[in-house]
Amino acid sequence: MSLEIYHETILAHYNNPGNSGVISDADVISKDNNPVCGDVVEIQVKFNGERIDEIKFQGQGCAISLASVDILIDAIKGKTVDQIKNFRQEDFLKLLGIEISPLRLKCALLGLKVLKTGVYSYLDNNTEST
Amino acid sequence: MSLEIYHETILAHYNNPGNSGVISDADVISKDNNPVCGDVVEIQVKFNGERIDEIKFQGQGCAISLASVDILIDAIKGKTVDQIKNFRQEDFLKLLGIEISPLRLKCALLGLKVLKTGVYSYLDNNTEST
Amino acid sequence: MNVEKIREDFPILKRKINNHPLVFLDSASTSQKPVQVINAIKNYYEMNNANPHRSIYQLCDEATQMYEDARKKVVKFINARNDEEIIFVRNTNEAMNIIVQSYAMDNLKEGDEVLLTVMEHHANIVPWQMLQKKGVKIKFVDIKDDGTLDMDKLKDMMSKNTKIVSVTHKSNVLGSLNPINEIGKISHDNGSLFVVDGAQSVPNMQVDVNNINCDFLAFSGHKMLAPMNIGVLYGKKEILERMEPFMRGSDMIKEVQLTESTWNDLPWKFEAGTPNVEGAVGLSTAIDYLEKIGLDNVEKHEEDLTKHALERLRDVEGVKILSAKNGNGMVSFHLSGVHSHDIAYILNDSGIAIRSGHMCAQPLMRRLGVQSVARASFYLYNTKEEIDKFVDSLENVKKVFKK
Amino acid sequence: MNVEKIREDFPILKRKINNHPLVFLDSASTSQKPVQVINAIKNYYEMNNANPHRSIYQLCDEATQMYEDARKKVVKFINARNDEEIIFVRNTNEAMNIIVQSYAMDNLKEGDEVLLTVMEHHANIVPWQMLQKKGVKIKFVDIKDDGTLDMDKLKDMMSKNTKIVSVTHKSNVLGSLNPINEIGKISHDNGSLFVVDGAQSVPNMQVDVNNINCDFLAFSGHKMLAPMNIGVLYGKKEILERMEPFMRGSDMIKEVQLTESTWNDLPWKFEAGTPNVEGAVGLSTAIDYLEKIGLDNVEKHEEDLTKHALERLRDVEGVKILSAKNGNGMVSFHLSGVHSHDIAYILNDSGIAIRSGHMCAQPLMRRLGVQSVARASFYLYNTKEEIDKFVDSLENVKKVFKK
Ligand SMILES: Cc1ncc(COP(=O)(O)O)c(C=O)c1O
Ligand SMILES: Cc1ncc(COP(=O)(O)O)c(C=O)c1O
Repeated sequence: MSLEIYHETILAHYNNPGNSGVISDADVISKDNNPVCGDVVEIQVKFNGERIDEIKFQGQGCAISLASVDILIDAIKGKTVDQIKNFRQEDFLKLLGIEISPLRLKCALLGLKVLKTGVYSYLDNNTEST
Repeated sequence: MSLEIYHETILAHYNNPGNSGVISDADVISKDNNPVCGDVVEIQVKFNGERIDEIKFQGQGCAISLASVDILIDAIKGKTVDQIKNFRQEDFLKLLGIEISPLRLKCALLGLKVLKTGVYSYLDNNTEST
Repeated sequence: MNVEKIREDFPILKRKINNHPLVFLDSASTSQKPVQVINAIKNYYEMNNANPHRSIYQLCDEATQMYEDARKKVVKFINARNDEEIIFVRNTNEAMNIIVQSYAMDNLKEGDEVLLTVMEHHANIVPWQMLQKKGVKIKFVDIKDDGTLDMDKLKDMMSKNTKIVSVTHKSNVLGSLNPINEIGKISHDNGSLFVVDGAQSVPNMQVDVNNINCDFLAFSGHKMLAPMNIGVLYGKKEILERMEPFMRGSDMIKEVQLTESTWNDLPWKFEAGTPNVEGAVGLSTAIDYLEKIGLDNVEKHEEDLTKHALERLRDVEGVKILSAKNGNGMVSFHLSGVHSHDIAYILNDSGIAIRSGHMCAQPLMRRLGVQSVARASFYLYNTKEEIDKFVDSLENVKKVFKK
Repeated sequence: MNVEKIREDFPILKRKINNHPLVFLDSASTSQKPVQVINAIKNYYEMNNANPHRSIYQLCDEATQMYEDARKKVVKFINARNDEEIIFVRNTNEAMNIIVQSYAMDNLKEGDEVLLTVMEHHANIVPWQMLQKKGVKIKFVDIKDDGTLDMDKLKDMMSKNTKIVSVTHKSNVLGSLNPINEIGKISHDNGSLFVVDGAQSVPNMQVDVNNINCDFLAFSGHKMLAPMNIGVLYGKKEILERMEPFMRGSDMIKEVQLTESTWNDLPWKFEAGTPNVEGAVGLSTAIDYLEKIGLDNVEKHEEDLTKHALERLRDVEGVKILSAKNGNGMVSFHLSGVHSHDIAYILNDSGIAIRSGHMCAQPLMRRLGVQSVARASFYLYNTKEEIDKFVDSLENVKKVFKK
């Protein structure tokens, strides 16, 4: 464990999250929390068919969890549902570029968990209605 | 712990319990068991006013618990309710004349517990009816 | 398997009782602990102790990791699918209470039936009796006169009302292994849930939940070299997910509002409050120890000892063997005219520890027509010489009772 | 009280974290263990281990004796009347579940009320919520702005429907001691049952159930030098006697028939299955340790440390203290612009262990208007130098976050 996880990029995203906000006509709102610390992340997504059209988040939490979700959103904007399904934890951690200790893994991965839950529920609803 | 607890008297009472049996018109029937081993002792008593008139027991258990209750009955036959109330564990253990390890204490004292419960319930009923 | 070397790992075996070396023949009640497990506990408290899951500092990280690694160890040990299926409990009794109080209470209704066997331990009887107040019927499959489960009766007693079948894998009195795969298949074909009490089997043979295909399995660490107060409830994820928590409070929640709360994910939903990291670490070390020796070897060793004990006991006048024909790992017996407690007490004088009493199996005692039994049980650290000493010492019992 | 000498008893304090000596300021979560307790566990497994109550041989005798002696130790420690009032549990959470599930569920009915406070730990909230399905109302007494319990509101909220009042003796966030004797008197005058969560008070002050006159008291051994997974539910005998058991199974029974069972005497009625002798022995040793030092001295030492910490923290820009005016043994705080997890993580870099998060007290977090807090808590082995190091290191946090 070391303080390198607080590198410039993380702090920048934490202090000025570009993807923070809400979407008035979101297709999916997904929310979860980390029961250990109480961190909460909510992601709102608007789809354009199979593709993410717009995506925003709101959250309360530590620098790692909030910066992570902001970085995540930058990375998956405009991607298709299939691409997100195939986007693995390892891929995301590589993208973050920091070594995360086990207890902070949940912080770093909370956003991804919320995103995937949201996408799956969108798929479920879509499959049901067709 | 030693084998001295199996002295002649104990074995004699175990092999030939003089007070084993039932009383057809008993005033009190009291029964309990030792949950550790399952030993069961039932004592039946017929009173003559304040005094024990007749007393018998039935039981299933180890040599110590069955011999103890037989010896106990010899000791308290003809005694009054008050005398039994005042008859303490220590008195009885002295009477047995053996050193009992903690786990066998429950064996040795099962009969006394059943007797006292019986006497108290007799007293309760008697008090209520007067 | 080098028993002498194994014995060196168990400090308590050096103990003297009344100037005799301890001969511990009561491992089916609780096993002794190897120095590896004792040291694992010591090291945990000397190096890593913290309340897991709750904070962000290094000790907490380590304690959390050790606790969850122990869970993963159990997953592999019984071949479960994943961590979510392994709930740490205090002992088999608690596991059974979770099944009854958090599953059966909510899912069974008047007229439903639960099928048990007469050879069950109280832990697999008394919790189920709670269901009777809902009008659920508890039924007991009998044993045959050779001490094995009567499978014909079991099949006969299965009906469309049988919602749960709960059976011990191995009897703690008869030593018999029940045909658990067959019972599982019959249960599932009948649409019944299948619960296995593994308290006596998991310590000394390979138990594979995937192979058995049970819906729940319960066992206790203390009978398999681990510390007291750690045990396991395995449950299929689909079932655990549908269940309400048993205990409520901290750690098992996701969010607490004044008047409602949401539950944490599996397995933590069933683990309220500060968990037993020490116990989990101890259990993990115990599993390592058993796997290093090989559970097949442990089982084989117990078979050898049981065979030897039976051969020797057969020659003792007045001894009646009560174990089942296919019994293993223990011998339960009766000595004519002497209560089991007196046997145990007199053997103790020579340093020999055996169990006496009703074995927490009163219904089976009644079925066998006895009030209590004496039981010698064997584990990886026992030897034939110990069994000889035990059998020889029965003569002392007879001497005292002049039989 | 010689803190340096005490520190030598705690092996873990020799640990280095990132080349810094460990500064453990999270004892309110779980305490570290002295070598005396660790050795007691080791000795138990090396010398006396057996399944208590069940058999007749010497180890069993010893294990039973040690287990029941530990109970007697607890009787004296909290000044209960006798052994029957002391039930060994896993932790405070379990104790609360017994009270709720075995007492309140059976005795409260629609329209009845349970009075809690907003400062309760989840362990004293979530179990009570189960009663809501019976139409029982859960009400929460607020705190005043200085962090102390609002006694006027408490009195106002008492009504003829208030059947149970359950309050923490000491808050695990605010550090405040509630006026427990007064609350007890108000409760009993109102005919309400009075339950005390002693998880934070019993470890560091003399708690006397006879003096408090509570009906139930719950606490956890692991917060007071004892091993994990041993705790105590104290209950008045008259009440415990009227209660149904919580867990069912072996050891808690007197007699088992196929379709009915009778319960064992107190306290065993509430202890199903193989008990935690190790834990009881550890708890007994921990009590000896605390009593040798004197709980008054422990309390005084924590007062000194808390005072020192508050003085030092007041000078740190951006720090906001959230503990109560009369808080003791801990400081909870907030650092502007930095989440508590980030504080804890950065302090860990210098070997300092503090707690961060919602403290298992989400309702209180909401009341305080925060999402999480940082908490440093103190115990008999902490020093002023450690507190200085902790406060100094907050500068590192600010440096990282450029505050
Ligand atoms: C006030 C209070 N109550 C209850 C608990 C729960 O204790 P445990 O986790 O040992 O059940 C705690 C500690 O976390 C506490 O601080
Ligand atoms: C078959 C069986 N089931 C259940 C138990 C109960 O185990 P525990 O006391 O650890 O809950 C035992 C052991 O006593 C047992 O032999």
